[in-house]
Amino acid sequence: MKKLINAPDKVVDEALAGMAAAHGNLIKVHTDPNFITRADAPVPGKVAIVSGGGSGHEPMHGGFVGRGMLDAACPGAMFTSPTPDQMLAATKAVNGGAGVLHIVKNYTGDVMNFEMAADLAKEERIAVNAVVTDDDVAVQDSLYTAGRRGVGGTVLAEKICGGAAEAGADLDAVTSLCREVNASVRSMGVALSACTVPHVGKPGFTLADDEIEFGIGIHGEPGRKRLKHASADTLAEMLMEPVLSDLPFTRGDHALLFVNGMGGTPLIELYVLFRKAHEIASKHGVTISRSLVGSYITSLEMAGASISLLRLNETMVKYWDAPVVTPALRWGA
Amino acid sequence: MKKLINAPDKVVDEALAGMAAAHGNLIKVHTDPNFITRADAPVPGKVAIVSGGGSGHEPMHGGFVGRGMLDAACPGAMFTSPTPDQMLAATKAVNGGAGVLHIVKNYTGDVMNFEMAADLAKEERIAVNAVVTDDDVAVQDSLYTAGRRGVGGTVLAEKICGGAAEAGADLDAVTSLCREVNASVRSMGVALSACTVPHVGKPGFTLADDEIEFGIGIHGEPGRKRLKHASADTLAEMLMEPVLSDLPFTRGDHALLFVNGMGGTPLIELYVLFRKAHEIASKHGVTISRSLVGSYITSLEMAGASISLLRLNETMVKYWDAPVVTPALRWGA
Amino acid sequence: MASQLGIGELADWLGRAATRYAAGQGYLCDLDAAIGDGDHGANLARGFTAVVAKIGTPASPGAMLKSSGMVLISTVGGASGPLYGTLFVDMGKMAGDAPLLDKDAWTDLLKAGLAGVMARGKAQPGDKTMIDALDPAVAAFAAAPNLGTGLAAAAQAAAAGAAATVPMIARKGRASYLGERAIGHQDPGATSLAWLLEALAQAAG
Amino acid sequence: MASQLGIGELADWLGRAATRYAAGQGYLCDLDAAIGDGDHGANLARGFTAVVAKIGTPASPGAMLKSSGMVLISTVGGASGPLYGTLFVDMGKMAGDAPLLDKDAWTDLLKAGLAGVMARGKAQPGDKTMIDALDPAVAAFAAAPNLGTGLAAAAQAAAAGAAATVPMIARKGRASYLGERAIGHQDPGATSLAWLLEALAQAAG
Ligand SMILES: Nc1ncnc2c1ncn2[C@@H]1O[C@H](COP(=O)(O)OP(=O)(O)O)[C@@H](O)[C@H]1O
Ligand SMILES: Nc1ncnc2c1ncn2[C@@H]1O[C@H](COP(=O)(O)OP(=O)(O)O)[C@@H](O)[C@H]1O
Ligand SMILES: [Mg+2]
Ligand SMILES: [Mg+2]
Ligand SMILES: [Mg+2]
Ligand SMILES: [Mg+2]
Repeated sequence: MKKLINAPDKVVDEALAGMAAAHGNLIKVHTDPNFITRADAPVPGKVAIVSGGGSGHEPMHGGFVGRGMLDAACPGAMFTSPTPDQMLAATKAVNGGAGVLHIVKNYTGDVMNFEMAADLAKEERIAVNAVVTDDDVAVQDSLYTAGRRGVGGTVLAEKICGGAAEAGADLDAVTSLCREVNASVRSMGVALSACTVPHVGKPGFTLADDEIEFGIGIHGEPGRKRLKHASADTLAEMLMEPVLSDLPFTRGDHALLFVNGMGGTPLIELYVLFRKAHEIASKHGVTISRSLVGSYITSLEMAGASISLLRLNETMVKYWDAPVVTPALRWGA
Repeated sequence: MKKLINAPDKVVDEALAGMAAAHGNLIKVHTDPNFITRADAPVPGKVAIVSGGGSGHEPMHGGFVGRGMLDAACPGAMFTSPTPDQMLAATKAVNGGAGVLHIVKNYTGDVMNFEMAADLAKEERIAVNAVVTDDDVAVQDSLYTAGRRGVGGTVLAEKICGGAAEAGADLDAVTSLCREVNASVRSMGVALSACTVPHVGKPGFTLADDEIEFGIGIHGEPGRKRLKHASADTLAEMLMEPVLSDLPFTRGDHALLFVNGMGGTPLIELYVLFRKAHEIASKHGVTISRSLVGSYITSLEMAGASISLLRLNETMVKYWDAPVVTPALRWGA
Repeated sequence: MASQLGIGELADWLGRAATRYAAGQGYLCDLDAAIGDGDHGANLARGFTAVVAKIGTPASPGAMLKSSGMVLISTVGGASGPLYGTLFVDMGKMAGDAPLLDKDAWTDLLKAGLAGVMARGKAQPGDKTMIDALDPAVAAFAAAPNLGTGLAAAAQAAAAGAAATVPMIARKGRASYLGERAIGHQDPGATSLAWLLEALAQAAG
Repeated sequence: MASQLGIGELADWLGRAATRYAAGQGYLCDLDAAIGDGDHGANLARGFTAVVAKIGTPASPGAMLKSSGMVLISTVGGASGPLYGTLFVDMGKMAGDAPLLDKDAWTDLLKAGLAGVMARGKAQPGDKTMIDALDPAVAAFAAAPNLGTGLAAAAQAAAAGAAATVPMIARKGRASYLGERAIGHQDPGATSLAWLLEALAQAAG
């Protein structure tokens, strides 16, 4: 294992210190427990949005804290959901009196820890709603699984809801917008290589030179199946097919296409994938009216990519386009 | 070699098509010859800035095209400088009548190809100045080398000069500002792994699990020396020492600290490195008043990082903070 | 072998568990890497180290169990944090202020803990989770004649239950994403739970 | 073996060079990977393939050389693009409109090409560049009694010059960044230049 770190158990804290040093104008990093708030939190009268999850997915979620997106993010240990005390402290710190929305990716640990935090916050009379995102079509949502995972769609939900909250929408409105975004987005990912969790010291799985893991999540775990590697165009077809058919997307839909890198894949390859995904969407009659390309929700240094497709309506477009000022996403202001 | 591509000789063109599909509101992609211009080029009366270089360094330079930064970028083949016809076509396309600045990284090929293009542009009566960036302290600038390489400082020069050009500075002013930025910035990089150029199909070098290449450029080549891997803090010391002493930076300086990923290193590790680099600068009496953290000038999927430190003056701060609207750098508008 | 356990034995138990998780975290992480995300051992090692560091001198076994559970909740994270935390908190609540816990008390404690974990995680036996170790352990304990034999039987049943997860398809937690690919791997949470009960049996004498 | 070469032989030369670079690009890239950035073979393969594709039917050897140089300039990129391009353009300029080029003409052409490459790249013999193949080749050609022996001698001298770059430290191009680490590796540009002259000797007879 070769990494730019000092010690496995220091990575998260030191990276947080680095974020504080780099982005002091945008965010504030709190320790013990760890959480990140926007520099001007709490914003009185504004619905606050709190998210969080294991570390190792950077820039998610800490990089999305700032005006127009998240009010707070709670980073857990590497690939490990944060603990309720973090979410409770963050919720209290950013509560501006208009209630707090927890955006939680659907993983057993995240859901349970956020639930416990919400219970505690409610005991302190803070209005908390929670939306659990589950946009990953690789997993069947059934009694036989923990349900679909929250993946790339979460980033889009956080941006759009952040825009709405900034514009003054109330807690119920932001909550139902979040549900709507989650219900309108589907994602699918592929890994070309595994990643190494620092304290584990070796890759989560091993792939031969001609193998890929298809239907991966974001925790370096194997995917739904191991397949032969294929061209970018073929992979784009394989990723887009279940994404398009699940919602389903139909002729005339307008959509946001998000091609996300898993951390170790260079941007040039993401654009190669975007090109084909865009073409496939167009052939399907779906107009791509907004785009996002880059490594925004990652699995450490894993090579690979995921595709998320969000059916847009006017409200979503409006809040997607709204100003956002965070370390990782920034426009319009 | 496992990549998200279709064929080695199609990567550049297909990635350009992907960029066009993703960022049609910001940029325009031209083919035959390949170059990217900002969507509203030419901007009448504004000094235009053209840069370019081999592909494989994304988002540099194509991702920096847009309002407040580059007017055009010319992507060469993978790690191969572009050809004069590209720079000539780009120069003509963005010339708004106030002259064109070529920002050229100091590599034999880039310099010669840009020179030929400038000669041709001058024959067509376009005023062209060129600034060659050479901020890499790993190389000794002497009669015995091709001179220092242009690396991370180039990104900073392009942003700052883009701000000045947008604000109406004339060609000579933008040119001398570019020289000043280049003269005020020093950089140094380290690789933890090699990268694989698609048409080569195998890594440029092989490192044992405990080895690093120190003093690398951005073309996947080996660095100045092969060393034992060390902690992030030690590497930060090793990178910062020559950077600080070369300029030299002195007590009381204000500086921009840019921690750059080489493409395959996750953001969380860059923040770990940033933390220590920031601390070292502070101990040296250098105040870090601006920061940039991310993978902006890369070597495909190489793992590693570079550190650039730019001594700031008021003009540079003003134009660094000025609005920029490009696919990869965006703020203030 | 005592017929009742007090805070001394409980502290010993937690210390043994912490040592066991610290030493065996690599193994647990490997199990988790195969069907999860590879952090289970690190999570528990971090959590139980914190429990031991913060244990102090609580007034009663119940207080000790509750505060240990709170420490686990705030240090473990992941799925196992709330689950292990709930296990301890709910055992602690059931223990009340009693200075010493006998066989009957432990039967109630373990049942309360099991109920708490099942309520929190909504897993059933056969879902390939820690429940597959805890549920048979509680039954074996309840059926045993006394505390000593009960704890030994519980540890054995938990170990057997963990081993029995190998051929299962998971229906809860991360392993459920893998469908049939989870077959052939032992559940990390069931394994760590068996270790916890083994440590308890050892601490009891 | 003819005593003069016209556009037929030149087209044959360029075709042979293109074939050679296409087949040997892996080898040249490997040389470049060791002390540069691994693209030299791909650069020249791309460039000479384009030259052959665009060659058409130029009016004279000079026109053919010039237009080939322009194609190289606009397709090769990197350091070798302007250098190989200049070599051909400057040879073409020297050739003027002559329909056939004899030994003396070739001496002038090669000298002009060498001068052009040296002016463009500012490298001297011993800097571990293509000049180390080209410079001795031009000298060997000039010293030979006729065209046939001259081209053979030039090819041999270029190959020897390329081999002689192995122990050199580079002072130009990317390899110069490596300092002493460049020792022990043959320069890719010198190698490709030797291949070019070998193809010329073959095309001539
Ligand atoms: N719903 C659940 N109910 C009971 N136990 C569960 C549940 N989900 C997961 N587990 C247990 O948690 C273990 C994984 O814990 P851990 O790796 O620490 O958390 P995470 O899965 O969040 O990384 C699994 O092996 C399983 O035994
Ligand atoms: N200044 C120079 N003068 C002459 N030849 C040079 C010079 N710089 C580089 N070269 C030649 O160019 C070759 C490298 O070409 P190539 O790999 O195609 O370009 P790049 O170095 O830009 O990737 C070197 O092997 C060397 O022979
Ligand atoms: Mg986890
Ligand atoms: Mg090159
Ligand atoms: Mg786990
Ligand atoms: Mg090269």
